[in-house]
Amino acid sequence: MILKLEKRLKGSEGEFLLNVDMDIPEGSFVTIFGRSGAGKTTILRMIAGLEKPDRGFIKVGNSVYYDSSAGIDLPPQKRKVGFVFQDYALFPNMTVAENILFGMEKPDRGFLDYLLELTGLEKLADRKPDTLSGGQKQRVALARAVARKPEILLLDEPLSALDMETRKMLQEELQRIHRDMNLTTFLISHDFSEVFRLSDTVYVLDRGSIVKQGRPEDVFVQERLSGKVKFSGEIVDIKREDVVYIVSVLIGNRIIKVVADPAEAEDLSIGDRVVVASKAFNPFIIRV
Amino acid sequence: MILKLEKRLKGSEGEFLLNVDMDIPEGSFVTIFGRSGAGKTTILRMIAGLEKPDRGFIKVGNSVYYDSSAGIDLPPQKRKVGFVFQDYALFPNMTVAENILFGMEKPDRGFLDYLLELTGLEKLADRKPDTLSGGQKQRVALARAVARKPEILLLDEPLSALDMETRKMLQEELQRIHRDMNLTTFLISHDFSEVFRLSDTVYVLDRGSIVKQGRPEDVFVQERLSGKVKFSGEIVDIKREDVVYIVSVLIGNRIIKVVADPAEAEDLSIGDRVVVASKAFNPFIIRV
Amino acid sequence: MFDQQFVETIFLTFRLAFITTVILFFAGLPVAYFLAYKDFRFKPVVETVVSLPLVLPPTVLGFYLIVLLSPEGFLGGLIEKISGHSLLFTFEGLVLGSVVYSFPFMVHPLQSGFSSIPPSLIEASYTLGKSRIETLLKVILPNMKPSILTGIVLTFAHTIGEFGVVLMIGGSIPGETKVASIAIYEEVEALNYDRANLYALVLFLITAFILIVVYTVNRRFTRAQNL
Amino acid sequence: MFDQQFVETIFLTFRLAFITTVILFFAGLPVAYFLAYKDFRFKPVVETVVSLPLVLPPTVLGFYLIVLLSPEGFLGGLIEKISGHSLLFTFEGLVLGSVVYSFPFMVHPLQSGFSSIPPSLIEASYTLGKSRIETLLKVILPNMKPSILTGIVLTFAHTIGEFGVVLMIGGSIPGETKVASIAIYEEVEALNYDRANLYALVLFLITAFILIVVYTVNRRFTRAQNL
Amino acid sequence: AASANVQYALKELISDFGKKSGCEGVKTVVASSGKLTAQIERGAPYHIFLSADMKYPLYLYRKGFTVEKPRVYAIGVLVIWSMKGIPLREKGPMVLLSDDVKRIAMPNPRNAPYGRAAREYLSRIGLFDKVRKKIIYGESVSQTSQYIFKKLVDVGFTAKSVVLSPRMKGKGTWIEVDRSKYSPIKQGVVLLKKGEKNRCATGFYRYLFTPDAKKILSRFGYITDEQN
Ligand SMILES: Nc1ncnc2c1ncn2[C@@H]1O[C@H](COP(=O)(O)OP(=O)(O)OP(=O)(O)O)[C@@H](O)[C@H]1O
Ligand SMILES: Nc1ncnc2c1ncn2[C@@H]1O[C@H](COP(=O)(O)OP(=O)(O)OP(=O)(O)O)[C@@H](O)[C@H]1O
Ligand SMILES: [Mg+2]
Ligand SMILES: [Mg+2]
Repeated sequence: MILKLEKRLKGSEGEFLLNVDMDIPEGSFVTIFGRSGAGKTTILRMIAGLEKPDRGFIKVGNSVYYDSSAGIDLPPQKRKVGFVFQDYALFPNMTVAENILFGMEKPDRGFLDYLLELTGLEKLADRKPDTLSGGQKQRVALARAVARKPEILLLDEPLSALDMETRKMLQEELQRIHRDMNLTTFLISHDFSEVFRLSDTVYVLDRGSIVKQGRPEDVFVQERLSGKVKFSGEIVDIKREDVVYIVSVLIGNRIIKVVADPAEAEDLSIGDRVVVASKAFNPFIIRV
Repeated sequence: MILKLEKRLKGSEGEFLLNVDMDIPEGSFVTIFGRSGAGKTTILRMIAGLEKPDRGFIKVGNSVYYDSSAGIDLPPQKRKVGFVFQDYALFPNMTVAENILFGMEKPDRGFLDYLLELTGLEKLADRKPDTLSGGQKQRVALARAVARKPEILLLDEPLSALDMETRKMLQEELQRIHRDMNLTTFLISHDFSEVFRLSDTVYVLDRGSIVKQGRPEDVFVQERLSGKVKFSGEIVDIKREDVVYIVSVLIGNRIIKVVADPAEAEDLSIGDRVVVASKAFNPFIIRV
Repeated sequence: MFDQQFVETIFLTFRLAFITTVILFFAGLPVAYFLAYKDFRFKPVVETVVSLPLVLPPTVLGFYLIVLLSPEGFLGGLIEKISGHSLLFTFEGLVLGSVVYSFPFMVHPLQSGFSSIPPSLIEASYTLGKSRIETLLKVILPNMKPSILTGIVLTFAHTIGEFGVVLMIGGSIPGETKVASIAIYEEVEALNYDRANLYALVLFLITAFILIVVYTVNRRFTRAQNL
Repeated sequence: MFDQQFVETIFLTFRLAFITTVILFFAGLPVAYFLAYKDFRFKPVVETVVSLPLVLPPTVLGFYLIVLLSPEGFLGGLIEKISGHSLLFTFEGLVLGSVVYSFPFMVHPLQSGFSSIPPSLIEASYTLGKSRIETLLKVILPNMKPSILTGIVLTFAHTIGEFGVVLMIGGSIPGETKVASIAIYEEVEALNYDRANLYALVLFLITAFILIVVYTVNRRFTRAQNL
Repeated sequence: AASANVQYALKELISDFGKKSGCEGVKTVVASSGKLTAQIERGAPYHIFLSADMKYPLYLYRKGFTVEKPRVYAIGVLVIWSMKGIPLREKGPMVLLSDDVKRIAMPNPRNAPYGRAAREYLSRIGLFDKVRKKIIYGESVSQTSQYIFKKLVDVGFTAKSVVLSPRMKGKGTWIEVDRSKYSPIKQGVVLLKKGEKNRCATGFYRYLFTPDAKKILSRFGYITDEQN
């Protein structure tokens, strides 16, 4: 699909021009990454037809969704997108099941059951959204967007309110859905691991412009080493033990304890960002 | 502060009893961690007086907020809490600045400017919430909750919609605010690093009960090793290079490339969760 | 006590109120929808025009309606040409008069109901491929029940009580245009207070019954949260 | 053309409408607040009672008001004892009558406005230490502007147009209780159509002007998003 | 206070009275007799009540709101009026039966004396049941007159004072109906207790029965005592 969009936005540092130009193979999984207010949501909204670019062109498969020069602007209904909104936008008058069913072109009980199971909401099927927890709402929003069997899936931080475990599970499901239904998927996420796990291509957006793009590992990884290793992390604890200091460094969700001599330790304090490196590192892999 | 709460909730696997008993030193930073729907938000709502426990007791400093046996139930207004809601709950009729000012007992321009700067919203001070991005809204909600100079700060996933960079910055500010104002702070977060960085004590909640509690490193870290290292991660790529395979493993936000021989590689596929271990690991720390 | 004419009059009254309410609901919806969701230069003018029937005393409005509907009037002539008879002094004429008079009572509440729906709900429905109509029926209307209720109750009750317009264009023909409000009026004028009271009481009781049922059902569905 | 009595009558009309609207706004607010945010067993009954004044033809309502307010009536006696004179056939009496009659037009829209406010906004305000009153004034009311507008416009316009109650309890005393709707009625009765038209026109124009200003200002603040 | 149909005459009476007595600015309140009666009963500040019939004044008299028994100040005259060129003059009341006459307006007999008179008249000449289906009831004489004047009906019954009023004079055709076929429409007046002490009120009340007043009334189509 081809995406050329221009729109003036007012951001936290004054006006700026959202200006993107993407050519995305059908069926790929694209992440838009960037700071708060960079224009990520706005891009998805323009794809869905909820916002109008000042100028631009959107083509999906053979159908032109939008073309400012030709005056084409398909209404949202004609664009086959599934949108998970940042604020969920669940219908308060419908139960969880009805919200999902509403997303379908024709009611498909089997698919509904599948989606409910997928998102772990079976027992909540008859509840109204008002009484759900944040994460539960988010899962309903996801199920509803998928229910439509769209051509393009637009995910605006679809898993941000979920715990790691549920999130991992849904990431896998998202991947499966993406593959099985051959969807072109756009993801907005601030979570590195999510971006790595899921996406083929990452676009890094800054104040409306794409500043980097490519495969996740190309975009995010500066160093490539195998014999040597470097982790950046943060000191969470420094403890004296006999004559040495034990420095605890948080890396990812792990703590590494490093022995440091007093001279080294003097320089360090809790909260410092540090790199833990090792010259001799012979990693091996154990499957879990 | 003392917190004893009981309440029946309906969750995704049927009814369950939310039943917690916490004794928290004033001024500490507590994280509540747990799966979606475990009852985290409900605990904060009960502290704030927005929901009534079936039974319980809440005491902060010398004032009893709630005591079911004595029939005490302070209204939310009388409880000095600052609440960042999961759905922000910004006032649509007020600008960003007005939202924050509304939180103050008496308007304090200086403090307002400080909060705006803190959250990077100076340029957006006169905008209505409707036109803000998700992350911008979240920052306003945070600023508004702090504006009140509360005794207790209740943070329901206050940074989930923010990019890493902004998030890190605000985490540091939160820490400063916490220290400077000697606030008792409750945080709900799904982000390990956040939990580690910020909290003194973590309570892990599962279906309404506290299943683990303690310092973050005690709760989350199973292994403590210094000479040996193990990272769990996920395979994101396997590439053949001459006679060996290069396996890229994502750990945290880092990719580690590990050399594997064909026999090993046969067993592995993209998406597998693995542990990368090394026997010989002599870490040293470099400050950045 | 309840002679045939009495029953007939009461029945006619509720028939008028019911038909008027139904027509107004369907006529008011598109207008309110349009006013709530479209923004255009002359919108304040249109909104003003919608409210203006209220300003005229009902009898005067009735008077102008007569002028308009009389066979010599523009509309009346047209209607007579098409349907072969005039609307004046007929039940259909009463319906028309009540519809005109109660128009603002339906449009205003509906309009404010429409504006209270969060736009993101409507957008969500659109992205799920639902047309405007389907979105209206399944998403918007079910989420603005209090406003719909307001519109319907105001229109219904008001049509029952209204008598100025009806008095003017109805002609008080028993069984055709003599509704309860006119009957009560006549009885009061004739100093038959007992009978007027009886009419008023019956009207009151039936309407109270209908409203209590409506409100009870409504309470079931939209419980207030004691805030 | 615009003799003194004419001006006086028009002025009196708008004074009545204005005072009635102001009183009703403040009287309707607590009732609507209560109905929207409290849930209790007999709520449907209270809601029905609020709607019932509508059901009676205005003249009949006026008649009952007369009975109630006359020095022999329960309320009238009380008032006369306290204030020393009767409310009947005075401007204050008119205000009272209009307030009673237009009550539902204010309460209903306000109530549905209250229910359209997301509870989390109210909760947020409470946790910020704001009292119910402050929350009402600064958070709830500013976010239900369309409903407030509906209530005010319906009440205001309706009071201008109403004449049944006013005719009954006012007694058409020039400068005191003879409002425009009654003047129009009298002129029509006297077959002075020209003068009736003139009254109606002036009423129309002034109200239209007020409404257009109101709606234009309102549009400034709450622009519809073309959905 | 005065019921609607006397108001044209009343205006003249007041200005004439004003010139003669110096009581300028006698104010009138116009509404239907029923409403005015209800108001007077509850203490309305009226001094004199000119009704369109005797029923309401008698009612008030019995309830003790008046100074003395009601007196007849004028007798109304019923006419049939048409703006649609129905040949009333030529064919008389029987024209009501013809197919050209589809709708007949009359004031509502329940509360308007002219309506009662019209119904009585039609019954006496044996037409009432035959034209019953054609009848449209106006709330009052003036509303009925509007129906006729606006050509919403083909013919109608109204008061002679209407067709002689400045605005209606010479419009359409009208005939007086046989006065012996309906009971006289006696229009009563009472001096209310509230007006007992008022010099102008008592003055005006007395003035109504002077020849000057009668002249004016008869000019407006009422029959006064002498002519009777
Ligand atoms: N008003 C309510 N009525 C009934 N059940 C409710 C209500 N509010 C919440 N619940 C249920 O109580 C449970 C706990 O909800 P809570 O919002 O506290 O979860 P949470 O731990 O904050 O989850 P999340 O991380 O998804 O926000 C959920 O299963 C939810 O469905
Ligand atoms: N209706 C609007 N009017 C004016 N400016 C707007 C409007 N909507 C969004 N913006 C501005 O446009 C910029 C981009 O908004 P957008 O919602 O696309 O950001 P985002 O990248 O999704 O951020 P986040 O990660 O915080 O959700 C923001 O600075 C925002 O303030
Ligand atoms: Mg966004
Ligand atoms: Mg939650």
